Amino acid sequence: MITLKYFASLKSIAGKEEEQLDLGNETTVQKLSEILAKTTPQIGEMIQGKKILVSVNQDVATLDTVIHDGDEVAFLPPFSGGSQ
Amino acid sequence: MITLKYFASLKSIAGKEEEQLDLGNETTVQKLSEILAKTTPQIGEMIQGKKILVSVNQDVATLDTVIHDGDEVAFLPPFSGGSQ
Amino acid sequence: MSSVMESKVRIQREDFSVTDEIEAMKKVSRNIGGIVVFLGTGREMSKGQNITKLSFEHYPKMAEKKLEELRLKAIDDYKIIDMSIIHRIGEIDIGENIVLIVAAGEHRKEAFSACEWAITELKRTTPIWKSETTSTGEVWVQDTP
Amino acid sequence: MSSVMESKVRIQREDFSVTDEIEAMKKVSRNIGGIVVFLGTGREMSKGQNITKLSFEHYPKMAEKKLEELRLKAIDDYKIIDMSIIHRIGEIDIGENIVLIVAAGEHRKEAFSACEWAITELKRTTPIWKSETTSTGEVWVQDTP
Repeated sequence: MITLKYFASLKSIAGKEEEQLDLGNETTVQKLSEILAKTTPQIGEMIQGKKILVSVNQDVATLDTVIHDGDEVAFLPPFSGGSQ
Repeated sequence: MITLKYFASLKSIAGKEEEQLDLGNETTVQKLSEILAKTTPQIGEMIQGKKILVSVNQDVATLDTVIHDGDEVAFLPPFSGGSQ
Repeated sequence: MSSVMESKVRIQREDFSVTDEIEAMKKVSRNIGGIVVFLGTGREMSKGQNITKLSFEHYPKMAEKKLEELRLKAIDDYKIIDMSIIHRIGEIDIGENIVLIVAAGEHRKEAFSACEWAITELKRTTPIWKSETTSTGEVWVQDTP
Repeated sequence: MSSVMESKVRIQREDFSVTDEIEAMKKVSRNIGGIVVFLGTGREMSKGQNITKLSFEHYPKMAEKKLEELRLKAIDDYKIIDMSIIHRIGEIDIGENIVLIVAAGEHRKEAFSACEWAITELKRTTPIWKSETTSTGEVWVQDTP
């Protein structure tokens, strides 16, 4: 099982804050985005179009990053911390 | 009468913080420095060598600045406000 | 002083005291000559619209980790004595404190450079998001300059 | 708030509160997005010598006038919302506050530039002098960088 987390604007797009998926022992961000493209097309497109960042276990990932069972994957829209 | 004011290191060089001089109705910073060169040579030299600033009524002056009766003239060594 | 004060990077709901954070920083060294502080506060206007409420959300653990990386890089790259960073989350009113960066150096030049770099880098690399509420509703801000 | 707080440039013997000065600045506008603060403090070391005491003297009236000129030029040249400047005089211990500059802008960039310019300009143009006491005695500092 891997845990997926959605933040900020992605929560309403995905319709959830968090979900658990069973993707076997090893997959990649690319493969995950293809799976998501079927259930939540907008999220899949944003990942592949690099509109949002993906992190694996709190580290920024690329499409090639390998995801292991037990990992936490998060979808991060452009940051807007700070003032102004 | 004009009032002369000495600050910081100049107080110990002049041996005073303030003095009053009668220089007639009009003089210049240049003429004042020549007078001081006789009584306090180090101060006179520092003015002419531009090692210190001279202000007249709280405005920075040049050697040509005219000093009137009642004016306040101050001798200002290099500033060192702020930290560090 | 509470144990919370001892951490040099924090993400928290409650407000902070700039004076307390500066005094905590002064305890690090007796050789601090210049402290530069950036304090970000909630503005009333954004793109011509009146804002009534701001709200911040973060990715716990990752945001704190990014701030700590940022702090260590600032100390190393700019040769400052130390830096502390606090970012608030949750609802924030106009005029309230949002983010604080304190950079302490032996001299002021490196403290200014480190502090300005840190706030720019925070906005670029730290998973924190702002929503603004105006008369037309609440929107997540995506395009900070 | 005392009437002393209302003046935006001050030279005073007593210490100041950074938080109070920032809160006073926030009252100026609801459109402040970034506040940059420079706080200068007393360092223990100077040119390899241990300092035990610092003392500052100023030329009354002229120093205040220079600070006000500086403040108005910073607001005008850098398009910031406002600036306040406080410099302490008299005896100051290591680690104590010496000088505070608060620059408030709609955005941070101009506030950083104005604040850094102001402290450099203060040192260059304001008739304030520092003496340092070390084991070898008290000397007036003449060569600030």
